[in-house]
Amino acid sequence: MTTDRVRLLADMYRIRRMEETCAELYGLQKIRGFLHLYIGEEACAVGAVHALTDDDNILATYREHGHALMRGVPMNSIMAEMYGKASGCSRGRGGSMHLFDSSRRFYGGTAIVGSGLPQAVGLALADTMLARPGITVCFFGDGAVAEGAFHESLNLASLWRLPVLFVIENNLYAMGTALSRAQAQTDLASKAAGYAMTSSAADGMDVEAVHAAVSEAAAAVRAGRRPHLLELHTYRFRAHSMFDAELYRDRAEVDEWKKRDPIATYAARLVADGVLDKAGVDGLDRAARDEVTGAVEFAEATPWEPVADLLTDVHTPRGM
Amino acid sequence: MTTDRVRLLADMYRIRRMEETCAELYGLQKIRGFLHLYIGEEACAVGAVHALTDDDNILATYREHGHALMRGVPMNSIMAEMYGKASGCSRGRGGSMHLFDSSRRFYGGTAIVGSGLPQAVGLALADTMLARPGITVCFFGDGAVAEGAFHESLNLASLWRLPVLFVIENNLYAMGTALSRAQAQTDLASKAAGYAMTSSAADGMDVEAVHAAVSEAAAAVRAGRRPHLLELHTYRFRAHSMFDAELYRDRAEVDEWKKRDPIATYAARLVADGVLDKAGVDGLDRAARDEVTGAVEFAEATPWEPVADLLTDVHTPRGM
Amino acid sequence: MRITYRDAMRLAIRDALLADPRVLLMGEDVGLYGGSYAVSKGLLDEFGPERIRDTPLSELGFVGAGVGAAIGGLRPIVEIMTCNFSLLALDQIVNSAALLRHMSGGQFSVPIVIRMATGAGRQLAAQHSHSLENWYAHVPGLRVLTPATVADARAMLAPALADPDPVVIVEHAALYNTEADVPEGLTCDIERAAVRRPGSAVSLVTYGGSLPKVLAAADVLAAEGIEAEVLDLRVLRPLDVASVATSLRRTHRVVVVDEGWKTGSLAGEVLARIAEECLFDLDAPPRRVCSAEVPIPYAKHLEDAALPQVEGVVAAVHQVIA
Amino acid sequence: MRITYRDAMRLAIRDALLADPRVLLMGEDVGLYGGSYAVSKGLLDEFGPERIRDTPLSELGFVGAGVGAAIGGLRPIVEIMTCNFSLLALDQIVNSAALLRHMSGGQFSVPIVIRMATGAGRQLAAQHSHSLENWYAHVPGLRVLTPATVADARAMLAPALADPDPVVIVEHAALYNTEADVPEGLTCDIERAAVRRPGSAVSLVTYGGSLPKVLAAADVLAAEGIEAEVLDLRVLRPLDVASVATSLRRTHRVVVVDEGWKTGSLAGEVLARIAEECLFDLDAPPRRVCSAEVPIPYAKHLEDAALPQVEGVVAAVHQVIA
Ligand SMILES: Cc1ncc(C[n+]2csc(CCOP(=O)(O)OP(=O)(O)O)c2C)c(N)n1
Ligand SMILES: Cc1ncc(C[n+]2csc(CCOP(=O)(O)OP(=O)(O)O)c2C)c(N)n1
Ligand SMILES: [Mg+2]
Ligand SMILES: [Mg+2]
Repeated sequence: MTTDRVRLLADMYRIRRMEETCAELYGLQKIRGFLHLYIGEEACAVGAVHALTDDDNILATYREHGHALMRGVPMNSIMAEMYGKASGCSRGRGGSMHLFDSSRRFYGGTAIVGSGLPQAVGLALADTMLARPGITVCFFGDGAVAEGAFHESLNLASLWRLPVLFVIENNLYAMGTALSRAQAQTDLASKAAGYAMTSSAADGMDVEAVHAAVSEAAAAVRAGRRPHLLELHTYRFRAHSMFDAELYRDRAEVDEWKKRDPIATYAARLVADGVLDKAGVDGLDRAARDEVTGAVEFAEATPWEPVADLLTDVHTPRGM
Repeated sequence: MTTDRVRLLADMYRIRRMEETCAELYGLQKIRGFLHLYIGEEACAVGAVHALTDDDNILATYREHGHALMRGVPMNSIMAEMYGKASGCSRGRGGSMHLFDSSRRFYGGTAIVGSGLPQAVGLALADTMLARPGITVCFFGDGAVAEGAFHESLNLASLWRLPVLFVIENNLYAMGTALSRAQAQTDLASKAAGYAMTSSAADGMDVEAVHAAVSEAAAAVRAGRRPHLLELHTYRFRAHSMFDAELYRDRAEVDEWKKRDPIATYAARLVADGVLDKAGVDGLDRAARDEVTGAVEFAEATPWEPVADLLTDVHTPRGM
Repeated sequence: MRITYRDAMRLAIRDALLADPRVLLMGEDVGLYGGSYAVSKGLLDEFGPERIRDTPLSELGFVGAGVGAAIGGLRPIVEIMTCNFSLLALDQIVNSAALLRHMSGGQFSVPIVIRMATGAGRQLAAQHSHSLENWYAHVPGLRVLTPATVADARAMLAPALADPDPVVIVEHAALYNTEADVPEGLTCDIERAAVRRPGSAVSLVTYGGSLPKVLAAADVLAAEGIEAEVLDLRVLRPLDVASVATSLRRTHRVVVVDEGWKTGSLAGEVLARIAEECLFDLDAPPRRVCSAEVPIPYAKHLEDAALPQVEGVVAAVHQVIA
Repeated sequence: MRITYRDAMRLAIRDALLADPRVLLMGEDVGLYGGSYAVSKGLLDEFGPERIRDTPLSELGFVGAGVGAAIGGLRPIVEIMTCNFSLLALDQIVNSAALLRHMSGGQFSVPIVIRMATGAGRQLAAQHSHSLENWYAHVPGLRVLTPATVADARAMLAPALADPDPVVIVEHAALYNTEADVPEGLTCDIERAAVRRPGSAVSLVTYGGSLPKVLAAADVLAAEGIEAEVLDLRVLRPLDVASVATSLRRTHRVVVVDEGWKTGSLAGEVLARIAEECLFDLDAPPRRVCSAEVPIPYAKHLEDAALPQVEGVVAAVHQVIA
């Protein structure tokens, strides 16, 4: 693979350490609202985004810190956004669930399950009609598959032959609802057939497997200007949000999945392959922690937006 | 087959003649609003409803005159409803698109494409929880398949193992939109796989084929208490509604389908099989025409609801 | 040039398509069928299926696609056949289109125009007869326009498309066949209400499909010697309260006519603004003429009774003048 | 017994399940998870998965299934996690549940209760902070209830379920942790507003999540010697206008507090009714304290500035009394 394996591991550390700190900051009430951690699923965003180009559009959900960071949104501005600061990537208006970055074609960050999918279709339509080369990659959860928006969007994308890569991050639960209690057909990739669309699946705990699957799928979408459905099998190690008592799953199941921790297993693999030694791994971890420390300092230090600005950006100032 | 073949033919005549008269009455402005004719598709409702029991629930669309009549709603009260008379089956409040009959488990008559499907799921849930024997049969068009409601409903019915028979009346068009311009996957029955549901298809221009297919499907739904998706291939001979200039299809295509007219072909078959002679066929036609004449007389003769009653039935009177 | 409201809408769309290659029209049956109200007839032939884009029956999906297309640099005009079906798409309109700019800290504007037919009066019964204008007018981030005249139908689309934020255009179905002479080069100020008839005895405030009824009522009143001023709100969000106040300060009496159900109506908002800002200018309690609180029935005599009518407007004026 | 609003809701649901085998609770995560606001915790164990029915993420589908179930003879309580997601289900609520009885000429009643959380104040940002009560209050065929007290949370569900027609119960998320002593055998009149504090200087009209803020404002005002009457509308449709008028005829001054965006708000409807029916009882222009016309921002100081607050209510009272 062309991508730097060390970079993949380093980026997973960056997400993990950032989110661990977010959880602490939530306890300290520095971060408020809903906070959905991606911990356990890092291989998905890291493997996927490393397989894309700057021309591609990305949409994600409220569990999008990792995707934003991978897309190049500076950790400082992500952290500041979670604080609600004007230096945040959404000027403090969005918070954890609404990270945006127009300069990097990162379209959020939505808190309505399924609402990104139709928009992905539209972005791909714009690229197509404006003859831009990019494809649109839309991440969403297994829970979103039950929404009508999934059905309508996949049909539209396939019917209109639009370059959308739909990526299901199937972590087996939608809040407290296990996949088998939400879906009559639990093989989610198989649903593509209903839309005459190609599909594939990959191990979402293995960053290289994700990278390979997304590379292949994205290449097909790019070349064929047709959509594709990719299912990543993954698992979240933490609660759904900070309010979740996790009554719906066994500790044992979580522990079983933790044995497949995407970071620990990949670090071990790189050591086994002689790519890194233990110190090298620790160095990546330390760099990630340092970056997080810097981001927190940045978030703490930058000022609050004046209340007088409340009504700005409801509408676009004329002349823009 | 156990059903009386003569009855099947007679019922198709009843629908045909009733609707032909409705079209005339529309020209005379006796019937107003939207009027969607079923002409050409009669074999679907006739074959299907004859395969059901009185315990079964039926839901249809705005193109539901045939289903209502087959369900036993008197032609008089259907015609009176189209006139807007209080003697109509919806007391003149609903009109052509909203025929209802609670005593016959006929749940309409809806003008929002796809909106009957979730309700069918709920009716089947009620039957199941209240240990009633019926199944719920929901008719809808090929156009409705693109709606999110289709997706959500099929998943729910399959997930919860509810006795719903979903019947697509695929007449190849949704208003002016040909199936291939609305669906990436035009084999509609195949969509059942996405919901781990069984499916089948039948010739919707052949009343006996429909009867057989619905009998088989209904028996499976009844016995297994699980849903099924049935696709009927049919065609409407008339415009979508009385406002449609039919710019989107060739006269030749319509003429080709008219060769398969469900009434003419079935009449010929019964004659060929010696079940009826020409006079017998004419007698059925005449009886249908007479029934229509009586229905128009009824609709003409019965009184308008007083305007003072406008606000009744917004809410249920207490004590009911 | 004498044209119908329908023609006016089509000409406006055509102009937009000619003027800007980023503009496209999408919706159910806008292409081959010519539009359910025949607004887009002929456009497919002229502009092709990419720019006159028929959609499947997927209101949530194609409105959301319109939102995405707008963010992505196109200028979509999305037609929802009627406001009744717009209920299926509200999530994309309200939770995405209206919020995105603010929620992203000003990074993404959503230059989408969403057109829909509204209203009752053609015996289409309860599911096809809503007037939900006040729902849309309630939502920050949207602009809501209700062309009531052929001229406004002709001239409102251009400024709506020039607006970098989402605009909802609500077209009363009963207006499509209305006709008028419309000059070339017409423009429209989509910030301001329009006085359709000057008068000093009473202010009749209305919009959309009710305007012709209100003008007819004004004629009846004029014959009685009562000169009513007719104000067409035209822009429901942001409401041009100043124009309402100006009229009221002259007439001291007001009747608001709105086809929405009375409770929770746009007319209610107008009365609230008047009470807040012009209370002591009122010489009589303001009145609303709205739809009865009933799902619109099919039967003609009942439908007529449920909707605002000329006689009801006249009667309300008599009340406020008595 | 001292309980929270959350407990009260749960006890009411439990009573309903015990009292009538046709009652079931359905919605996303109402079962194993215990409800997103923990309202239904424990009910799955007691009543099993048939009657405490977890649904997939399919708001349109499961609300429609609730409508069908109600027509079919059950008495479903359908929980939509929050009103923000109810936008996906509005077609079934408005175009079916609300219309069916009238449209069928009185044949089908739809005895469904739809519960949803509403409101802002917890930094959940724009897509999770709507107050759309006036949308629901606009629709004939619905009844809309907004329990603001623990007692009402405890007592409103039974009459809502006894109502043969669709009822929407909107629960402000900020109320779930409020506590109160609630007696046994409580009942609630779901036709009438409730005076929460008698007073004669000004009428403060409110509902739902704003009630605690308004009561706090009344305390501040009382300390200044201004005795405000606090009226909790409690039933948004049908509106108990008589109670508003009664209060106003005593106080002659009114401030309406409503977390909805001001334009098109329920508060606007209240002002309209007052202008229509009590114009000459007003000694000062009525005022509304509503949310600012902005998608609710995440940052706390901005969110606070966007929502009605105690100080704003006090200031508005000073205005109407000055
Ligand atoms: C339309 C809608 N319904 C409900 C919710 C509440 N909700 C937020 S996240 C969530 C679970 C989504 O699960 P999934 O799609 O699998 O994503 P995951 O959280 O597992 O990443 C739910 C029900 C919502 N935000 N939007
Ligand atoms: C949700 C919704 N969108 C659009 C319409 C307008 N409309 C009425 S019928 C129809 C076509 C439906 O086609 P299909 O489902 O195939 O049924 P058919 O008319 O062919 O029987 C359309 C678009 C509607 N009534 N409801
Ligand atoms: Mg999940
Ligand atoms: Mg069809």
